[in-house]
Amino acid sequence: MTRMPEPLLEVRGLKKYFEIRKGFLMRTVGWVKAVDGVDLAGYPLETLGLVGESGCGKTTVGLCIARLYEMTSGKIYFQGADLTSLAGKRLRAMRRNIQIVFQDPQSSLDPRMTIKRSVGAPLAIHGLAKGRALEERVADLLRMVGLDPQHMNRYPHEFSGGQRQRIGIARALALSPKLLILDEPTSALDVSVQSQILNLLRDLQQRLRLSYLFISHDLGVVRYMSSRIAVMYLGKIVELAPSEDLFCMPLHPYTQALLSSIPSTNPAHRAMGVTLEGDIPSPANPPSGCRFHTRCTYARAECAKFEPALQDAGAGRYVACHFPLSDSR
Amino acid sequence: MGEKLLLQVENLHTYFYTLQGVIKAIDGVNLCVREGEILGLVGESGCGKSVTALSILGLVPSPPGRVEGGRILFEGEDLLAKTPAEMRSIRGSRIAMIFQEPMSSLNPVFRIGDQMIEVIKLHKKVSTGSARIQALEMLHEVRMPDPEAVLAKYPFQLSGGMLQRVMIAMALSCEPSLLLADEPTTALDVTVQAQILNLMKDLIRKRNAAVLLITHALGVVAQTCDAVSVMYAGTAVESGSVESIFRSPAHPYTRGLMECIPDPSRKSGKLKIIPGTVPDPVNPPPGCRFHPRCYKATATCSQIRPDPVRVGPDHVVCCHYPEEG
Amino acid sequence: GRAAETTLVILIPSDVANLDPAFCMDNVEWRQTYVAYDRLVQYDGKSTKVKPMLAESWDISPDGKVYTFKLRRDVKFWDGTPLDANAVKFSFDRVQKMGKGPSEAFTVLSEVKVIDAHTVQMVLRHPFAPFLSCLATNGGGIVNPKVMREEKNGDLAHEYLSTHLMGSGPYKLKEWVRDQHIILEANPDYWGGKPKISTVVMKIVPEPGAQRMMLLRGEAHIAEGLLIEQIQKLRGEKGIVIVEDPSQYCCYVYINTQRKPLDNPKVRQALAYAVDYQGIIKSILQGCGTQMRGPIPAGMWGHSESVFQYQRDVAKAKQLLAEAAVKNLKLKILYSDRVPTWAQEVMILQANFRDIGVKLEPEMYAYATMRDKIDRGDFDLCMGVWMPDYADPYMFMTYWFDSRNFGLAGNRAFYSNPKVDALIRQAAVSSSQPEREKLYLDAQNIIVQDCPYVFLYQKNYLLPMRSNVKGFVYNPMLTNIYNLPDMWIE
Amino acid sequence: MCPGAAARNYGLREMSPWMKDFLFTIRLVYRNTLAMAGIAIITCLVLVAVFAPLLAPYSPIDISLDERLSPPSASHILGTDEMGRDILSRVIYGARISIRIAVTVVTIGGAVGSILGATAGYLRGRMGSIIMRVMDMILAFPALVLCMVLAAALGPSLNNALLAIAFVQIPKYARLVHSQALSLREKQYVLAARSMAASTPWIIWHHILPGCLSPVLVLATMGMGEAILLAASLSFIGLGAQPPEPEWGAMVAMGRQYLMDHWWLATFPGLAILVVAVGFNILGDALRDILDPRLRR
Amino acid sequence: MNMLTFVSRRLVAMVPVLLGVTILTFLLSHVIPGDPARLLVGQKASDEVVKRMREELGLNDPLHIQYWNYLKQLLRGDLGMSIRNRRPVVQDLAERFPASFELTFVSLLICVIIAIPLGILTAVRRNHVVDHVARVLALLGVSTPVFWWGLLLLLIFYFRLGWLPGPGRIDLAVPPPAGHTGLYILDSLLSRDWRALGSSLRHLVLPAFCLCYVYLAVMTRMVRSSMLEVLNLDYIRTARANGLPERAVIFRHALGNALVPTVTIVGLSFGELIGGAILTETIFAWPGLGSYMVDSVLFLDFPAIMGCTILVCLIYMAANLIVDIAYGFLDPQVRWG
Ligand SMILES: Nc1ncnc2c1ncn2[C@@H]1O[C@H](COP(=O)(O)OP(=O)(O)OP(=O)(O)O)[C@@H](O)[C@H]1O
Ligand SMILES: Nc1ncnc2c1ncn2[C@@H]1O[C@H](COP(=O)(O)OP(=O)(O)OP(=O)(O)O)[C@@H](O)[C@H]1O
Ligand SMILES: [Mg+2]
Ligand SMILES: [Mg+2]
Repeated sequence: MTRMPEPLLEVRGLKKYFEIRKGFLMRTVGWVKAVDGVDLAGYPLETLGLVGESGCGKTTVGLCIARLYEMTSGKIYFQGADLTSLAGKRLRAMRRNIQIVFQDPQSSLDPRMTIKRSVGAPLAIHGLAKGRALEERVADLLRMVGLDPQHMNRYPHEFSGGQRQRIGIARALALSPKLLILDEPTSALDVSVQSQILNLLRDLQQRLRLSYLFISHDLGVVRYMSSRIAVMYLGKIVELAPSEDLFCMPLHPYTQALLSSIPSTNPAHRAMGVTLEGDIPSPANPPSGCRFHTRCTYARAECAKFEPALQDAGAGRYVACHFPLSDSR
Repeated sequence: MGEKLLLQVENLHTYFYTLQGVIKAIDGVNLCVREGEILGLVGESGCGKSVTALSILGLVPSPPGRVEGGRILFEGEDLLAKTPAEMRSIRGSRIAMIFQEPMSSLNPVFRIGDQMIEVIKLHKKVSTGSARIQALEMLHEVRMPDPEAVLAKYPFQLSGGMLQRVMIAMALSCEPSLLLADEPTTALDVTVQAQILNLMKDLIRKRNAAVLLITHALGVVAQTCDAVSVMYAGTAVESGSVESIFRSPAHPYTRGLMECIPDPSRKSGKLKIIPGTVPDPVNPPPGCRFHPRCYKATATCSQIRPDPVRVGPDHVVCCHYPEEG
Repeated sequence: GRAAETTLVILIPSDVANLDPAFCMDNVEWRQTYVAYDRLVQYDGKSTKVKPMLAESWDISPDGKVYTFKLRRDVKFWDGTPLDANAVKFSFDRVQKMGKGPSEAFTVLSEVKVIDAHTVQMVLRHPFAPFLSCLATNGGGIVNPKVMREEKNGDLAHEYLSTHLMGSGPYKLKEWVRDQHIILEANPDYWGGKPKISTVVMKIVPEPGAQRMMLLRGEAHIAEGLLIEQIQKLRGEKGIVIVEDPSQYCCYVYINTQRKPLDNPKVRQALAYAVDYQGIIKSILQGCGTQMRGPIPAGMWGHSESVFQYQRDVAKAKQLLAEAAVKNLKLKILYSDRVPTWAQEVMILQANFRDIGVKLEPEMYAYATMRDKIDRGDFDLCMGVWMPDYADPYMFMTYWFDSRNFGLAGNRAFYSNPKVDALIRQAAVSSSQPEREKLYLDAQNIIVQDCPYVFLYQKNYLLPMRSNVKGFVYNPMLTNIYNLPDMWIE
Repeated sequence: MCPGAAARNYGLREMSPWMKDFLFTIRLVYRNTLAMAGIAIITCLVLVAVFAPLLAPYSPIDISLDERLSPPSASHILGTDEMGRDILSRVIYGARISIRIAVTVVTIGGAVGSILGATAGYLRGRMGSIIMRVMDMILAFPALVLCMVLAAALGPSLNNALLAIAFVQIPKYARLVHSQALSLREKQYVLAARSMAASTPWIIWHHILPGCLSPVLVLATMGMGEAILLAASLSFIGLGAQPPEPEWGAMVAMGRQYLMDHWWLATFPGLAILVVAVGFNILGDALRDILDPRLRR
Repeated sequence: MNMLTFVSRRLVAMVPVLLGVTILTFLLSHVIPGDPARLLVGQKASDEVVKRMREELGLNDPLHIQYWNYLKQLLRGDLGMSIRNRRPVVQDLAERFPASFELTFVSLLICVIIAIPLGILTAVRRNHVVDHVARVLALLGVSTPVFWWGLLLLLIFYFRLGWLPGPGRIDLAVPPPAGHTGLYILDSLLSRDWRALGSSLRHLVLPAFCLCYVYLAVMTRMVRSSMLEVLNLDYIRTARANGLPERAVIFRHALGNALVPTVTIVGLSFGELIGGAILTETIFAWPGLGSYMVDSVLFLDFPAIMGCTILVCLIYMAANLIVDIAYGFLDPQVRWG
């Protein structure tokens, strides 16, 4: 993999806490630390995968990057420009570069809008096209994602899940973004449809020279799509590595557990690897030290005390663990 | 694995009469579950897996649904011929069910203990005290941390994994001979899913209960089940042992499903897909339901519904042109 | 048994607000106060003449300005305080100091002098013929001066008297539960003898239908809130009698004489010619009323059969309108639901006026709002009713036509005719009845031609009661007031 | 390229989707007996109102004092009122006013309430809670008094009474839409619109309000009957339609005085109100079923 | 969040609403044309007298001063003097409120007692004959003017049959029970005055039924639809799958949850009814708040209008607060969450 010197997207120290309000006059009594210090860099034309269990903060990262959440702290640079400080008109203009495709094709399209209006909305909002021009542009977009433009006057419920997800992608492409955030774009779909969408996404990436931030909890899909993968646990990145390396040799115990929890589709390989005990702690009250130590099979006393930083482990790999796994263990 | 048939579903038809038309949610399903066996029921979303389970329990929401035909033989008795009272005595005690969403499947206004004890008392005819002891035992068995405390809690105070364990404990507390598990782990994370599946497998083996495990995750089936039935658009298209189905899927649909799973080794190429979309259940295509999407469909396929063909020991497929091993 | 039968139950449609005789101006309030306080003089039976009450006798000075009364010596207030000249002075001074509605009747009174314990002298500013009659009104009730113990912030005990009675009359207030009932009990030590009816219950029942049922079932003796139609239906019911007497309850229409084109007498006459008087009386009053002839109603002295009376004459009305060169006239008529028959009368007027090409638009307002509009002259036409407080044509002539009384005070047509002003002002100060009668007749003749009001009708007083209630006498000055001490139940 | 959809919509394929959806709803309505009954009643009402001059045997306002309070007979099928007017004719003409009441009140109340509720629900925060507190205030206010005071302040006329009633209706719609908007704002398509830099009014107008339409529609149909009744109760205290306009509520109010001896005065206009209220109510009930996504799929 | 902080939070949140209500009423009651001073002194009074009266009532001050004065009074718990009958408004309200409260409470009680079983029945037998009949009957209630039923009930049960007493709160011959609440039923129970209890109960029957009929439809429909909603939920399916008898499913598992929205409706109706039962009060000569309020408006009795409105708003809010607390008991998520 060739690394470009200049990252397209750079996230530094991103934190997003949600207030927990309680009691008299709704005073804030605590914070859900949904994202608690995330550093990431995405390079042009690559797909950066973001995996982790439900509730670990993946969506929050995505929405913060798209500036749909006000973040608590941290900086986001897009093409070297600081996104965090933008507001008003300049933010509006910047929004065109980063678009997002949501998990659930059903709820990401307004059931009361025709496809034409849904897909044309970004163009209309930005005043880019009107009337016939808009219609033609929408037709182009639909064709691009493999839908028949003749159907543009239909409503979402007249399409299947996979088709709806294509519509969502077409809408995200309407403003010709450079970066597409894909928030679990296939987890609501069946395997057979999932592969159609994945094919389409790879195809579009090449044709339109897009960069992806691909969020998913399905490791198989992420492995297929991404060049590099970041693994999140409870609001933090615990491991970041080129995708094949990660799968061949996970450095973080959590990554290892995650990989071995994927049920293999080969009935012959029934042996389960490391299974974890217990449930995921709440992000409102994360464990001290290494957040994973409560479930880690290798945890030692230090793990509960000190929080490991994300450290360079060589070969483009980073890991946040006091005792990274290695062959020597 | 015992050879005795525990549950046999023959040519089941369940329709929903909606404003838009008749939805033939189940239109000819055959299943059999042997004693002590875990049967996986797989298929795309909406193909009728849940409705099959509900039909077995006689809980198809009515209106608009109705079981229109077929037989459901459980330990030799036809469940469809039973009175509501008889069905009630079977439900929970001889056939139990675990539902998909643990959070919404438990009554939010009652404590976990109340709900478990109510069921145990009902079926085992014991006092509240001993029902409570049994509930505690069950929770212990599903490896619930601090079962005493859990009994006094409300559903919203527990995490998804814990609730799913409660559901399992509740379902197994009356020692049913058949457990219907409807996507018991889809709401859970992979790591927790693995825990739950392992646990379930252990418990069931211990109690020698048979399970109908409904899921659309092929990986779960491969890891947990003894036998598999594949459904497509309201019909059972293929069934057989896990090994034979995963090794040599005979139905083009099954085969398509297997091939769709992203293959890490062929990263650069395109993924295999099944063209087209699932048919509309109101106006399903005539003949083989899969024919509009099948690469080897012929005129026969669009006219005649294929009958089950045996392609191997325990391996039956409904296709005019089954794949060769 | 007997005890129960000495309770009289009167159904009334709404609660009363205030019981202070120096304050309250409404007949329904006088219903309670009138029997609680004694007056110097009282009306004599059905007639509007006065006879002695507290005053055994009186003298009037020749110039008609000084009245000297000799008081009875045996009268005591309920608490035992003797009723003497001081009490009389106190009561009249109080009314005047309060300066509320009832004081209007005594503006002419300049001073009350205590001559001795049982002689009191009243000095008028100018001769005022109806003065004795004024003394028989509710405002002339003698209040126990001890009430001043209850005075708060110099209110002359108004707050206390608003909810209490403190007099020497035949009935005392026993209980007043708001919106439920008012109970009066007989004063056993009354100087005029203990009344036969020991308890009077005024029960508040707003719904006429319910009142009727209670009356028919014998649970009540008198029902005040029934509509004419319902009363007519009761005729002939067993155990029910209907008291029917001519009254001086007048119903008329104010014409705003300041507005164009109503400032033209011809237009006003045209309106008066358009009205179907007999139709209104026949249908709305069910015949229980008579058309007014001039402003002074029949039954009041000063009424004259020679005064011109308008009758429906569409041709004449049209002709008058043509003469006034008025076309497509559109008028608004103000009314409220205070008087239940107004709505119907308005509709008849509307139909009548349509016949002469005048479009009438009804405007119904809450009573309070309506009165405000009347006061400001913000109307074209307006429905109205009037009842005299004391038996003198002054109650009509001065109030209705004196240009000093514009607005709600009485001259609601904003009518101003110097000739009429002169006549009625002269009549007011003259103490010779024949002279006054003459002056009033002249004034009436002018007024009828000027036509500032449409005089509709005088309604009969209708009161359904159980036939075992005896002794009730209706006095036209005392509508809604019962001569309780003279009544009994068989 | 859309076989599923194609298969589902055989006959309707070439039609515009709006038309299809509409026809589908119509078909559902057609199949629903209750809805049909409601529609039949309301259609009758509308027809009666439109053709009132043709249908009414007499003028609704001409009085005839000789025929006061005559019971139902061949010449006056429903009898006459206290002014000798034909009750049938008045009931027929009354339909015009009642329709006006129902439509105005529901339109004004519904529109203002929906917009306020949608804004409050979408914005939440301080603005949202201020709006909802104001709505609470209006709701906490005794409705009849509010109407009376408003009508008295504006002057008594049918239009002012309507404004007052509409005003009182606002919080109901606002509350309904507010709760709906709270859930709609969490929908991903709203987030998507924000990611496309859509402004707040754009989102409210294009996503939130249309999303609240069907519950509002149900409430509105139910509200029509209620509006007629509320106008009637305003008539009881003398605000609302001015005589001799034949408004049902006013007729009932007047007839109340005659109820014991002349039952027909209040009964027939009362029945008319009943029928219309029932019509709108069952239509509302049926619409709720028809618009229910569970049944609609 | 515990109950206490919850309640106090709600109480604090009421303050701005109440303040708004006072401003609104104050403004509204002052834009009505009409001069209370004139009404007060009687129609034959001269301008002089009226002017004095206006001054006395403070009607000549600028509006904001009048409001400020009012507010100051209000904080002292003084609602001013009624213009109409020169009594403290507080006293007037204190006399009417118990009557209204008693009537409203009893009629809502009857309503709930009928509506819940009826709602369950119609939900369980959805689209059967029972369902339709119940719906039409209930609809009759909402669509028919109250006075119709009122007079009819009186005519039958009082006039013709004589089973129940006529209008009023208690028989004239029966002294009202001793006690401080003004609620006759409660007072007579407390003082063991059985005669008063019997009489006041008998007087309550007709008006309470008349009033309750209006709300019956709304409440039945509410119970029905929330019942239908709940019966579709997953945990009901679970209960059935566990083989629980239908009775337990409906009454134990479904009803509790279905009652939550019903409680809301009851709370709202209470607030609405307490000042809104004008016609019923008129027909049954019930000395309640509704007719007092209408009279006040018609008489432009500002202090009384304001007093009523504030009282009714307070009751409305209190009813809502109680509803919220009831929510806590019905829904553990609120209690513990
Ligand atoms: N608006 C919000 N308010 C409060 N807490 C929130 C909010 N959004 C998310 N959270 C919390 O933040 C944490 C991270 O949520 P997020 O949606 O980012 O997780 P995720 O990794 O995308 O999960 P999933 O796989 O389920 O989509 C969760 O614990 C969630 O409860
Ligand atoms: N209550 C109902 N009313 C109408 N149609 C229904 C109802 N329940 C199920 N169906 C229809 O029956 C068909 C089968 O549904 P079912 O729930 O069995 O699918 P499933 O295989 O369990 O899918 P999933 O994997 O999404 O749970 C679907 O087309 C669905 O639309
Ligand atoms: Mg997410
Ligand atoms: Mg399912």
